[in-house]
Amino acid sequence: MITSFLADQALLEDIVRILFVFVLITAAFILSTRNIASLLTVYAVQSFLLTLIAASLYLIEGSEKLLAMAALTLVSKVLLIPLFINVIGEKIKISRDLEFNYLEPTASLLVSMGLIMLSYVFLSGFFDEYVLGKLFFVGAVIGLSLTLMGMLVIFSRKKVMTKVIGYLTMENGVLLFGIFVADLPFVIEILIVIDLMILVLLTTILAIGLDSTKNEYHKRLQTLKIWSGREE
Amino acid sequence: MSLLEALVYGAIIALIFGTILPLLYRSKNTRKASFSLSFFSSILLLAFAGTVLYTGKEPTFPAFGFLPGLNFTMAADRLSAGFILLIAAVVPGVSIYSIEYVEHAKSEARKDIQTVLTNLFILAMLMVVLAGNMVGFLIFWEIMSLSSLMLVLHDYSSEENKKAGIFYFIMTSLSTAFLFMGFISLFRLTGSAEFGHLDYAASILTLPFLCLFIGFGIKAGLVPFHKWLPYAHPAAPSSVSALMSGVMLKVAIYGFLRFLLSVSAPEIWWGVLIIIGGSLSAILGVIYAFRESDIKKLLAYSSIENVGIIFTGIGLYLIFKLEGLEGLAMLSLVGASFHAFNHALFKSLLFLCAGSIVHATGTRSIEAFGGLIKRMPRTAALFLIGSVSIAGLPPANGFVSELMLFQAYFYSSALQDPLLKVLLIITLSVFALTSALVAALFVKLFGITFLALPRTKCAKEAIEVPQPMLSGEAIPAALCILSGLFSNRILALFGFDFGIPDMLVIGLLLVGVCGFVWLGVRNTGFSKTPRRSKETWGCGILAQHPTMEYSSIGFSEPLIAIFKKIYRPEISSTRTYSDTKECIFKDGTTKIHFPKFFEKHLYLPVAHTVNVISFQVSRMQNGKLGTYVFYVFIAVLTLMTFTRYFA
Amino acid sequence: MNASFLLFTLLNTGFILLVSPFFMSLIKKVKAYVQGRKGPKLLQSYFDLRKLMQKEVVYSPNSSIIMRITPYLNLGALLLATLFVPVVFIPNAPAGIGNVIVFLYLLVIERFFTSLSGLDSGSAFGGMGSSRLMSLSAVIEPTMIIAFAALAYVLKTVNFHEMFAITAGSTIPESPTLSLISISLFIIIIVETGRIPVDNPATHLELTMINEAMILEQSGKNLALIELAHAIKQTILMAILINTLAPFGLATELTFTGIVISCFYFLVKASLLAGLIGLFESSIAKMRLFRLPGFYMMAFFFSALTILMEVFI
Amino acid sequence: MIVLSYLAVGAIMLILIAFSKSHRTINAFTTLHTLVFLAIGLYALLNTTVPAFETGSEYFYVDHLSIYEGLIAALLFFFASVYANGYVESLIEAQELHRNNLKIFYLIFSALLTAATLAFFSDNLTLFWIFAELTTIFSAALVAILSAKENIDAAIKYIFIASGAMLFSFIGLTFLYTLSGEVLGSGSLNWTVLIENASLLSPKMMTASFVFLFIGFAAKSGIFPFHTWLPDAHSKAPSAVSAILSGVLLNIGMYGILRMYSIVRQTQAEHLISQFLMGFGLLTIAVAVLNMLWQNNLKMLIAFSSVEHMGVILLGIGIGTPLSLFWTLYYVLAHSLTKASLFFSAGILHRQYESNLIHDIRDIFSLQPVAGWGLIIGSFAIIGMPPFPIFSAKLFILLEAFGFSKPLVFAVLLLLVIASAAFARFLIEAFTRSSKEAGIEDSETPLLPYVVKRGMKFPLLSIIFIILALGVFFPEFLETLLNKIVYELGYL
Repeated sequence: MITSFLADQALLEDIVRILFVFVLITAAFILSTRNIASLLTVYAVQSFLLTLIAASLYLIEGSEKLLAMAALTLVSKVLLIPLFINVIGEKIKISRDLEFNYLEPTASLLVSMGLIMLSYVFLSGFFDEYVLGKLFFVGAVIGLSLTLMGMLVIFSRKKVMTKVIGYLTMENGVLLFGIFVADLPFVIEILIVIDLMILVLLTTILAIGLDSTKNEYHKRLQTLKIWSGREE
Repeated sequence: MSLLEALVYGAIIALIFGTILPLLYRSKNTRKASFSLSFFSSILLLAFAGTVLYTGKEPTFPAFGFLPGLNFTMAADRLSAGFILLIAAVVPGVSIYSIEYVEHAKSEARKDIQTVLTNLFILAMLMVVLAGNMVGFLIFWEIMSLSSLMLVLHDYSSEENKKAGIFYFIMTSLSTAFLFMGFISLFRLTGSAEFGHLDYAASILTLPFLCLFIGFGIKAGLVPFHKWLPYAHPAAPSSVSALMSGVMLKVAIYGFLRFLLSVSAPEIWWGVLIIIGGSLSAILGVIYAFRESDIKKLLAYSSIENVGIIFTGIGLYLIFKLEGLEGLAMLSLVGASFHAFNHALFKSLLFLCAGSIVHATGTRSIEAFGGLIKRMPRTAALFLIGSVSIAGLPPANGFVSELMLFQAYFYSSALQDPLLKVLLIITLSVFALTSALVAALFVKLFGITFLALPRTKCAKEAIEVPQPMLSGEAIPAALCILSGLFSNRILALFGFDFGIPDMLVIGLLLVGVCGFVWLGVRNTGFSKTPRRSKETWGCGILAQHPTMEYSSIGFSEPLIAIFKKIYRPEISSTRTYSDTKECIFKDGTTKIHFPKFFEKHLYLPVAHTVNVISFQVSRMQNGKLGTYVFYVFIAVLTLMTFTRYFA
Repeated sequence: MNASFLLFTLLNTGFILLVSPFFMSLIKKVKAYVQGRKGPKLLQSYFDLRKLMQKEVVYSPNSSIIMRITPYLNLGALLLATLFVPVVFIPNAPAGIGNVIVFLYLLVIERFFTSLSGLDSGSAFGGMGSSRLMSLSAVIEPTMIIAFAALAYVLKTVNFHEMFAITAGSTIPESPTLSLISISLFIIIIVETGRIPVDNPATHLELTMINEAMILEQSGKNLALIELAHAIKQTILMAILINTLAPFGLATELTFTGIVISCFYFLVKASLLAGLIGLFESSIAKMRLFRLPGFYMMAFFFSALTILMEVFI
Repeated sequence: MIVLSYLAVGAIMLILIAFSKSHRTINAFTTLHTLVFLAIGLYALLNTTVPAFETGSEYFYVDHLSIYEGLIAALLFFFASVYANGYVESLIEAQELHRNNLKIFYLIFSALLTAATLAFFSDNLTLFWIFAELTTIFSAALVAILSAKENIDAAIKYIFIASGAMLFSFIGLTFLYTLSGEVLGSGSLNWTVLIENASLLSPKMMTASFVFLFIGFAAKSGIFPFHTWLPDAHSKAPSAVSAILSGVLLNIGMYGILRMYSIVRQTQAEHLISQFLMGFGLLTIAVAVLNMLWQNNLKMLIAFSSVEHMGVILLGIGIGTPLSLFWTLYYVLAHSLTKASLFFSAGILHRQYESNLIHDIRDIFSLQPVAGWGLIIGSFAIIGMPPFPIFSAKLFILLEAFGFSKPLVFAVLLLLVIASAAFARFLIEAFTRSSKEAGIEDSETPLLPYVVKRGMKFPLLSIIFIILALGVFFPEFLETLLNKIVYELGYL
């Protein structure tokens, strides 16, 4: 019964489509949410959705690699990274990222619509969906647009923490794109994730330096009044 | 390796040693030694160039492979030999002069550096002329520019010297850029870097021609690219100004000739362009020289004028050649080259003398001089020789080359094309005006500087410069007279015979007649007439005062009035009256200011535009991460669209 | 240096040296007649020169060697210049004697040193004079060059001797353009000898004067030499005009009768020309200094016109 | 074998550094590390038959290009580590670097060397991508290690722009993967495989994937409009690091572009892409020189000139003729060395004046003659004056570019004039200032000359010597090496 249910291709594809929609929604949240804690949660949810997508793809295609990737994503992106960032977030007592530059949330949502269209048009130029099944094509589109939206987050939000999350979103997009377009060797995937972890580690640690509101930290920076080397 | 090559190598090695020694042992004697080395090398070069020009046999040098697929070669044909002769004629005077002159630099280090750079500069110029292919040419061209730049900056403490340095550097790298363009296009065309014969249609060679014309024009100081000269020369030490004006400009002309003579089928409009450019620089150069009262600026402008004359000659050569008048073509080409040689001599002489004057008085402003002939008689005599030959008075050398060009012009009735004739008539009258103005200019310069009463304290207390400097000046002075008197012999020696008047005869006759007059006056019983020394008559003023003398700008006043259109003088005056009705004039001041035309309408606008653009562009770098990522974002979107529709 | 040339040197130079002062006083005389005065004797200039030669020489203490050599240089340069303009007969001159350009630059020598000596004594007048002289002569230079270039164009040579050898045969000008050239040559004479409307030789210490201002400090025999040089210059220029416009009678080879005839003819023609100059001078007013370039422009226009005619016809 | 030895040495050195105490020993180990890498590279060049795959694995591949780049990297790291010995010490004395950060600094330093070297030797493009990312992170850490706010800021910029762009090149990789999948059946990202079957790849997809890859690599090597991070990072980093950033890390991006272009070159897309590259090269040069013109910050100036030179190199790659490739590779070497010498001099000056600003520099010839002359000679070299190597490289690249378009060459020449004007202006303004007319009151204590630490002058002088030698004499083995590279990239 369960197996037959799991064997039902059409249904699974519908599920994946629904997941796509959810992914986009999370992206929209990340674009507009001000509270960093909730941003983090949304990101975790997004990663979890990716895990589900990978899993259901495994059910459709049945290559273990996809399953492993699902597991990897679950471990790294749903658990470790959010946890770590949370810790840092505690250290620097900021919970909210209020300023936006270039794009207010509403505008950025509209822009992201445009992005989705653009990535559709773009990809349709290269993969017509007959080569690469319809579902997969849509997945690719979603992946690409998610990447672009992540970038949107990076430049439209002020605080480094938010930017980090934007970067992570981009990475999710790339992952999604990768899943649907090509199945890279698994070793590579692992390395990529490691690389991602290190990067997040570094950036968040640095974020302390920039986002922190602790005064004595600032004082310590003031004492070294070197690097007067700015022309503006 | 025959004797010829040995001479060249000897000269090069001597110069290299001259360059390195002062860095190793830093003492007065080393400096002296290195200058004597450059003197020695120029003697060798003199022998070398003389033989090559006389025998016409060209030495062969081994190629030195220094880049894959490209050798560094040296070559010397009669053209390069001619310009080596020029270098060898100027360098001796300069090096002897410098032995003493360098010692007046501010600090020991500067003395050494000046010595080193001067030698390097000479070496670089020599190597440019000797270079066998374009790359070698460019390399030493750059070294030449650099060493001269650092010499211009030798006294970097003053603001205008800094400005001069920056300006000179920009201009010279512009000229190098144009040379790059020209040489690269030639390289692509011929497939080799050698200076070979260019048997191509002129239409193909248009780009290289224009690029090289502009590139060499900038370096030679052709209007409107001349602006760097009046800035760089006052900044440089006088010995270096002598080298720059005397030799470096000629090196640029050498490069241009090197290209032009290798073209088998040029077009007539090239010649027209060259001759127009030449005449323009000639007339504007001397006209601008008139308004200057800084002696070195004035001399710099007169260099511009002389370069203009040389280019006129080159243009004449091209036109006559294309019209099939070989004889006239040769006449004007040799005339131009000979004028280059002569200008090298008398301009270096004049700059050296100017250096002595500046050294003696401590200022460059002519208005401060006066009466120096009493205090510096030797310098005055040498300067007079320089002025006489630059003003083109027979039998000095400056006259001979102008004579050749004039004759070429006068015979131009043989041309067929009426329009060309008209062009030549116009340029001829410009040329005539130029030469007359030069005479006027140097009457002014010599008269205001040396004659009458000293105008300021520094001129009153000036003393004659030490012997080495004088003998350094004496060499080019002697050469000026000799190369004038023996011009026919020299040209005949090198195989040119144009049947121009024999200066030796005319010179002897002139001396003879003057002597005859003198004797006549003495021996006809009039020598007994008493002579008396009495104050100059000043309309009843008892003691004459320097302020009564004509000043430099006052001397120029009629010309400024005549050429108002060119000078556009802005005269501003203030007057005060001792009564309310403003009838009785108490006192007042008048200022005259000449707007710098090319600076205002060519240089500054360009510079300004570049600055504005660079300002706008540098505002992109606003230090905000958001902005930067935004750029990336936009770029990515653009690229995606681009790829979608162009792939 | 052949014998005939040696003879020429003596005869030509001597002759010009001899007759030059005569024309000076002749012109004065004509002007005087026109103005209704009696005027000086025809030999007055000779007396003046003699008087000056005997007077004492006064030098300003400010003045230098320039002041002292200038007279000799001037006279020397102009005596040399006489060799270039044959009036007695036409020798076959060696070494490019007679070259137009050399001739012009010999005149420049005279001008150059005169202006220097003007500056030498440091008086305001001298400076003014030399400044004006150099400027105006610079402006007239194109005209002179073009005029002589026109001669060279028409006669296809740059040597006076050859030119006059060509013209001498004919009684009327070789080509119509020559008569045009002679107009500008006439103006050149006026300018170069500093006559009205360019300059007024008769006045002193007037702010319009040019030549007199420069030689103001010259005195005694030096002044005499300078005056003599001036006279010679005038004669030479007149000779050029005459040989161009009315060349007949100039002996082309060395014969006694020929020399006598050409000397005679020259005297007649030159006297006529001198009279003409005198009339011209007294019929026109002195121009303001800065209207002179316009006047020169006219001369330039004539000479340019001649060449253009040569070019296009 | 080679790569394994690289890995092993890298790891061992990390451990040694981690367990050594004094600064001197740490630095000695780092220097040793660089020397060993240099030795390995030379050994690989001389005694092994290249090109060859690394033992069994399809992931690593050694050919002359990778050895060449690896050698350049090792050489620069060697000089940098020698320089760092004195420089870092004085950083600590000035309290700009915390002593307990010292070890981290060196650890990252040698890790960076390993990562960079491995990047050059990786055959699998994804692997290359990862190593490139790692170098970004490590170098960012090196930038940020001076705990000043500006440094952290610069590092953050660096990471976000470079890595963000690198993500796009990962998308490009996936494109490439599918593309190869279509042709070969099973997809592959091995450069060797791709270049073998390059002619089969469809130009359209190839273009798309190249453009995406280009985004990332361009960001890595500071091509307009992805260059924005570079000036900040390079100017804020400690000078020893700046030298590496300019001399090595920029080459990584260029290396990636070159590899990709050599594939594209054999497809139909070649024409479009080469125009694309040349266009970006020209834009980069233009923006860089315009930023340089009125630059008042010495290290900013040098950094922007790196951008400019990257533009020239991109141009050289875009031309795509064998000769242009030859000279572009030479240009890479020349630029790395020259730029290192400039940064070393700038470092000494920064120790002296505690600032890079033009109006703080004064009395240079009395205070720091060596650094001053180093800077002057380095500037001559970097603006392409003879007898320095960049001159001839520039000449030949332009010569080749002339075949494509004359206006391009002309524009580049004029822009280079602006660049040299910028250097001239800076040097003349800065070096001619003396305390007297700079209007410094006597109340302020006059500057004491900064005592240059042991080993800081050696790299500077030796590099100047090397570039002078290279300029006047083009060594035989270099020529053969470069020719081999040109051949192996399928240009001949």
